[in-house]
Amino acid sequence: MSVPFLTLLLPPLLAAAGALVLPPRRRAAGALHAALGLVPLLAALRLAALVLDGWTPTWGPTDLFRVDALSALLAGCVTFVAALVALLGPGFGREEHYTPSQVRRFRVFASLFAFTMLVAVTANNVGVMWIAIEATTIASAVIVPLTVSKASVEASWKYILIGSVGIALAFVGTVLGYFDFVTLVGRREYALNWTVLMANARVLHPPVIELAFVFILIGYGTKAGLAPMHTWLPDAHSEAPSALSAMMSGVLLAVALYAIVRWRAVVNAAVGPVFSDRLLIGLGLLSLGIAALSLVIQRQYKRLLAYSSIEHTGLMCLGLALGPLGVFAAMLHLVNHMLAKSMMFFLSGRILDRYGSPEISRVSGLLRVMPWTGGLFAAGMIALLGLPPFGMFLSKFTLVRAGFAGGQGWLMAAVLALLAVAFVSLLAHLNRMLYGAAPTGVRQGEGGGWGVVPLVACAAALVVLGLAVPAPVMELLERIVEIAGR
Amino acid sequence: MSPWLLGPVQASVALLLAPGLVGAVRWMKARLQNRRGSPPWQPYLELRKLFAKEVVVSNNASWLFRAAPFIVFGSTVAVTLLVPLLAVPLPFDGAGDLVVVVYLLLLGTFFLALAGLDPGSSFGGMGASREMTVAALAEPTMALAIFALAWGAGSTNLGQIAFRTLATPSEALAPGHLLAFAAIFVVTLAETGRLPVDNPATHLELTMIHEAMVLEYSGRYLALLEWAAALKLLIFFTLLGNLFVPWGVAVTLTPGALLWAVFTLALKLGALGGAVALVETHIAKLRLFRVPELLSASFILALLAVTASFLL
Amino acid sequence: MRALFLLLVAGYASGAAAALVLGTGALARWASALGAIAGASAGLALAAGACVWGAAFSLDAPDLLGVVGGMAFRLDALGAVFLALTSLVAAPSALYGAGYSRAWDGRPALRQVGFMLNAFLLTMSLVPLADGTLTFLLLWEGMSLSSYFLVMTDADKPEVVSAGQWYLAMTQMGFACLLGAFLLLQSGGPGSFADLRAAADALAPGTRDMVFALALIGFGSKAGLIPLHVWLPRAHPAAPSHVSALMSGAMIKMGIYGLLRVGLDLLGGGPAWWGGLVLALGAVSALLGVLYALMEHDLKSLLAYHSVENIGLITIGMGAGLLFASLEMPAAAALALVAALYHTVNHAVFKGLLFLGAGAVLHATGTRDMNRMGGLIRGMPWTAALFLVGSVAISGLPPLNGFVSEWLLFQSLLPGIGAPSPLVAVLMVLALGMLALTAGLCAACFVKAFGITFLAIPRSPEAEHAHEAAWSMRAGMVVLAGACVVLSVGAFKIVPRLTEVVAPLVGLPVPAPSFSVGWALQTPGGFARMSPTLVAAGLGLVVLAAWLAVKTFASRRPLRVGETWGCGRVVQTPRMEYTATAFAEPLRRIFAAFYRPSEDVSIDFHPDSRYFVQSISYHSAIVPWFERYLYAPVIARVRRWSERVLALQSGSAHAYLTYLVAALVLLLGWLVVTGQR
Amino acid sequence: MSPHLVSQLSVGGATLVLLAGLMMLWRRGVEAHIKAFTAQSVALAATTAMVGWFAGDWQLWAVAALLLLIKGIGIPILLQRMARRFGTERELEPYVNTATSLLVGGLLVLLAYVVTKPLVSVSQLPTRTGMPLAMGLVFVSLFVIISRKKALTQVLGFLMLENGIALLAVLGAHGIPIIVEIGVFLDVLLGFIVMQVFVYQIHETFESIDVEQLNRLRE
Repeated sequence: MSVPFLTLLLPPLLAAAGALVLPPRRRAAGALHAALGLVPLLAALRLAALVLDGWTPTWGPTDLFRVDALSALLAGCVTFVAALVALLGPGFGREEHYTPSQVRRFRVFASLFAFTMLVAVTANNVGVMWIAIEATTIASAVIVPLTVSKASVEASWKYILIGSVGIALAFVGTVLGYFDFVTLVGRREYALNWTVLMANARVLHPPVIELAFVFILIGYGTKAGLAPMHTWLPDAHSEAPSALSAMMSGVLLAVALYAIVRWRAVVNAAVGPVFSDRLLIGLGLLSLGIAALSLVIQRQYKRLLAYSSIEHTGLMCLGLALGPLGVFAAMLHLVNHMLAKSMMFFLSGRILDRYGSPEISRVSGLLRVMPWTGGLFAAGMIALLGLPPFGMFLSKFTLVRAGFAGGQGWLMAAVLALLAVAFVSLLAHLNRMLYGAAPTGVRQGEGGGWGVVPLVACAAALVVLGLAVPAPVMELLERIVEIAGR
Repeated sequence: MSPWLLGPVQASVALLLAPGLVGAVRWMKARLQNRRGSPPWQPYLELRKLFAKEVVVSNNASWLFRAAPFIVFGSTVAVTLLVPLLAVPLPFDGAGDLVVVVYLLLLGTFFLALAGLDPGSSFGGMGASREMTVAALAEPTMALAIFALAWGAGSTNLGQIAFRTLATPSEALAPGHLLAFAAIFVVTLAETGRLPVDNPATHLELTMIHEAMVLEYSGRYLALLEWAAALKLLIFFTLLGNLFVPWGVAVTLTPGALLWAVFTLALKLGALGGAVALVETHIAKLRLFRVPELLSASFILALLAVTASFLL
Repeated sequence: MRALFLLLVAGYASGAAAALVLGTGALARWASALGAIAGASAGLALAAGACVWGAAFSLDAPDLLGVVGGMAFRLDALGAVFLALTSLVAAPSALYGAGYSRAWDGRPALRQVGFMLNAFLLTMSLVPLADGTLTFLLLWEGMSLSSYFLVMTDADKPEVVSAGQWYLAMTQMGFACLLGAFLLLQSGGPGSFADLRAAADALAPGTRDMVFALALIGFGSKAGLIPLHVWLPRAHPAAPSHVSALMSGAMIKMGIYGLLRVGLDLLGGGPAWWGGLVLALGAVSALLGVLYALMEHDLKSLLAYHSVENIGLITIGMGAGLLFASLEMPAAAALALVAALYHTVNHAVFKGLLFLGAGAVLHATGTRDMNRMGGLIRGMPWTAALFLVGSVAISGLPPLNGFVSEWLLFQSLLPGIGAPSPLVAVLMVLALGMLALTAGLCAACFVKAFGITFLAIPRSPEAEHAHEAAWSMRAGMVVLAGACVVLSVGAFKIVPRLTEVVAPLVGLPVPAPSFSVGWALQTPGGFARMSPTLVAAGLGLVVLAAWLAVKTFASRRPLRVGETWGCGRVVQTPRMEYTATAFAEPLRRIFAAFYRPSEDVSIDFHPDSRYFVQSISYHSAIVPWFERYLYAPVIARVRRWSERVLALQSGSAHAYLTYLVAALVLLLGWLVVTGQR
Repeated sequence: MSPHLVSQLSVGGATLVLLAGLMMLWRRGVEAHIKAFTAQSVALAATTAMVGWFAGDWQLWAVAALLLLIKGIGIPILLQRMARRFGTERELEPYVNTATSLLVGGLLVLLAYVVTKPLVSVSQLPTRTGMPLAMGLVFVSLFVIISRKKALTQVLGFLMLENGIALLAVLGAHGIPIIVEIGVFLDVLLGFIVMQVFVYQIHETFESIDVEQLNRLRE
């Protein structure tokens, strides 16, 4: 049973070690790095297949690692984006302006970043999950200022400070949860295992577990970019190298949300859904509101995408609180958002390399200058706007349907209004980049052509999720609803 | 005489009477202004002359310029088949009602305006613009006046309205009818280009609306248009006469009744022509942008007519 | 029937594929056009099957979009009318498009136009067939998105991009309302329309009103009702002409279809204020639409505003229908709805024709500004004649179909005057007045549109050298012009069909009272009879007789061509002609209270004497009420909120940490407070 | 060791730790802050050892030793090096003057008491009485991070926050499982090292470690 776990967790470590040892410029190093990036993706798919066959593979002392449907889905997302980063990250494109040492530093810490996220997602032990998420902050913070500038240093300092403080509060919550369990059952080695907590959830004391959940929500909410703890996100994502911001926006927010879902299951089992729903709806609506309104006046496209991430995370958080169908929609939205947002950040990386300026006003005529990148950028925009044929239309529709079914009519009205505001602003900003005449002095033509191929795969996946969600994914999502949806 | 023959008879009677009516109105107006005036049958002479004269067409004009007179003349003659000129059981009553009459006249105005624009002279443009403005503003009044009449008579078909007023004489003096009569009288002045709205007698650029559109025409086309204008005046007078005061209209299709109908029709036309002549001698021409006030006054009259008709 | 459905989907799909694959030459243009025509004819056959022979058709595809209950299609009489209408406009437009899109040969835009046109036609044809919430909304969004891309074909002009943004933003607002309406109606239950009908009766009156209000906003914004019409005069002129013909002809009708489907079919009618509100909105849209159209001198935005006007007329009919249905007057309601449906079909045909004509003019002269056209009738005789047919039809003048549906509208308002409650009577009288005024102004507007564009002296070199449109463009227009005549002459056959469509909606027994007797149309209770066939025949006969009489009796002297009379000046120049702005000037002055025109005249005199003028430039603009007083304040307020929210991101790390801790303290406080109880 | 004595000792230890925290609010110089932090870490290690001795659990002894080694000695040495490096900068006036800081500190401790009331009532362990003080330290350290302008002081605030949580774990549940304990130590150490690197970077690019100047990224 240990083989899938090893093939999942080891390759990133090996990649990190390889990047340290091998000189980054050589093609062989790049190829090895890419190969090591793909292996965990296959492992994750293997694990998902196992889960679908009814297994819940566990591994390690006091079954430290356990993969159920939720973990399998998140592992799949993490490995997919990690593979993309390995393929398209710094050190590959011809228009590269990173020095070899920067490339090496990026590859080492990006692999570690992927490793920590994988551990966080597969850990059964809630304490280990916290440690892994704290480690993700540290690993990613190192490579936010890849090119040292006043802005990137400032962004990285705020990222590490707010991130660490937030995570510390999450640890307070974890300790309180453990404290509540210990006072009832006594100290056990496996006490912090999620399965054990779930089994004994009914026995926990309501006031203590509620207090713990408040800390958990504030802590992991900071990492998930929920308002009002979202302030680090626009700075970090706009200053970090695009590959890293793709990873952060795409999956790091999802991993933090995963942690909240895990604890929410425990709290719901102990106290019933009303308490956690009210908190999640509050924070979700606040994030949606702040993000949607912030989108109206934006000057830089990477910050625009960052705020859009806050908006979608707020939407997912809201979805979690709308009953089983809501959880289903939120998880589907999570996958869609991961695909769309990582694609958009990789594309913005290419645009930044070509146009040289992060300002929206300085980028125009994208469809004419880089037809493939422009086309995919437009497709990504339409996906983020939630229009068919892309997946987000379906997940948004199901989410709003869950809301109306749960009788939250007025809440859904507010959500739809805010989504409309976000829709108009996102459309206006990105249209200004796509159309119009190309500025003088910008080289025409696609440049590193094959770099776009994996992104086309992303777009294709989004269309598939939009028209007919494949059966295995459906099955996985239904399993998740059983785990986290009650 | 079979009902289907009544149509062409009515049309020919209308065609014969129309120029005479215009001549009579001009003659009466001259007499009121202490002038000898041209004899009432002068228009017949004009038509005969125009049909014989040579046609001069502008080099800017297109085929529409030459087709418009026929469409205008045709649509006006078609209306005479629907209007209860002589007898009430109209053969084509099923084919068209009062709304069709109004819209056929609007079709005529539409093509006349286009013909006015075609030669590209500023007079034609001005005439067309003002004619369409007046026609557009007159539409709501006609609509409401029709419905005031129709509501009282239980149908918008003209034969039915005339028949109902004949059957119940008290209807004729109902307030709804009187208000509708006044409203349609004002619209007649506007539509047929009589004095307060447009001066039929002069060619002064500032005042003419109808004349400006036919300025470019000559020869047989001008004859057709003049004849159509006269016919339009006759139709409006017939509407005023035979719908509101239908006595004298033949109910059975015997030659005696028809002759009597022609006589009473001539009498009514004379009376209405005298009324118009009186109005024209006492009122000066309104400035174009005061015409909408006149038409809105008639709209209010029609509105009151409708409310009066369904309130009582 | 299923084969026809598959042929429809296959036709459009093959057209779309052809546009993508076959490069950017004539082959691609024709292949995609033929695909579209095949799809359209299949659609027409399908509709005819359902409408005329009453063959039922339904198809469930549970695996497609399985996650949310799968897609379901069902064709009933109401859907068949709109499918027929879409296909009737789609075939000629596609034929026309083949010739018209030569302008994009060799450019990627041709692929975009070809593909998106077929996608747009496919989604639009399937909308009336949708039988489930998700199917309907997905196709609805697909239709809006594909038409957005069609509007954005030549997106290098900034006003086209802003038009596209206005369009997609407004459509999205509408979609949000529709989403709310359908999901409120569904309230958690399964999504098929049959279930919705069942659920509708169980709904509380408050929810029903909310559902109807949301549906009215959603469908009203797609149809272009005032005040949700702002995107229409921006998007239609920006789109290629055959696309504007489709959007004006068929797409905005989907708004009408939606209202009928939700208002009458799903909700089964409602209180009187529903009908009253719709009637009022229709009357206002009609009048304001034509008033705005009068002031336009861009041919395509003039036609776009006329779409708003005609949608207003249709909505008057629909409002009257809803009102009568709620006042238990089924026959009057049926007549009103038949009038509305008939005008929907008529408008699709003649508006399509007019837009294709405008496209031909734009293609020939390269400009849309009427003040630079004139005298095109010489260079483009076919287009001029066909545009004239369209103008006569849209102005509601007798021989053509516009008159028939406007006559029906008039007659359908009449029973309302005798309605029990005085408020309804007053509303009907006012609607009647506004309807008549709109008809009059529409005639005036189209005298301006046709006269200034086609007649008199060309005002610019492009107008002078205008050449006739390609044969495929003319063929498209001829088909539509023929349809105008057939729809008028064949009215007595069409009205009974429409009555069968409308009867179930207002609860009339199936063998519904047909509103036609022999060749004439008859309103309920024999109130009024009119036979469009006889009127057209009679008019033709009389005109022919007059022509023959004149030919035989009048003099046979040859026609002499001379100079236009101009009080003795030397030469007739185009500057002496009336322009579009001048033509509409009296009406601008009469309706000044509404327009509030601002005119600025700048005269620069001859250098050496004040009495000689070198040039005068005259510019007048009217107040855009809705943009300035409804949309601008909303946008400004959202921007102000945005600035306030962005102040949160002040840049100081301490502030950020304070937010975090404040959130923690607040939640703890809330926990402690709720903990007490 | 009678339970009563243990609760006495644990409250005493917790008070010592909290007092060291409050020292940060009171004193202004960086060296004083580092000395306070070191004292706090030593007190924390002692308390952990005491509880470990009472519960007879060897893991707590190991934790106490680790605490002493890393937080008592290792980190203060690094901090001293940083202080010498940036010590020359003039002292910055914090957002809140000392009097109000102490007042707010007191209020936060009160809030901690209110918040941890349900915890104390639920637990049967003798060391439960010290828990409100641990939670108080958590809130005080949060306030330190917010109110102090120097990056170095913010790092110290973060380290104190970790101490507060460790104390809470020890008093509340006699320490958490050893794997997690080691992981937490590793995280804290790595986190500190990365923060240290960033402080050097800030100093390099901004010529001072005043976080006030980091306000370039707006909107």
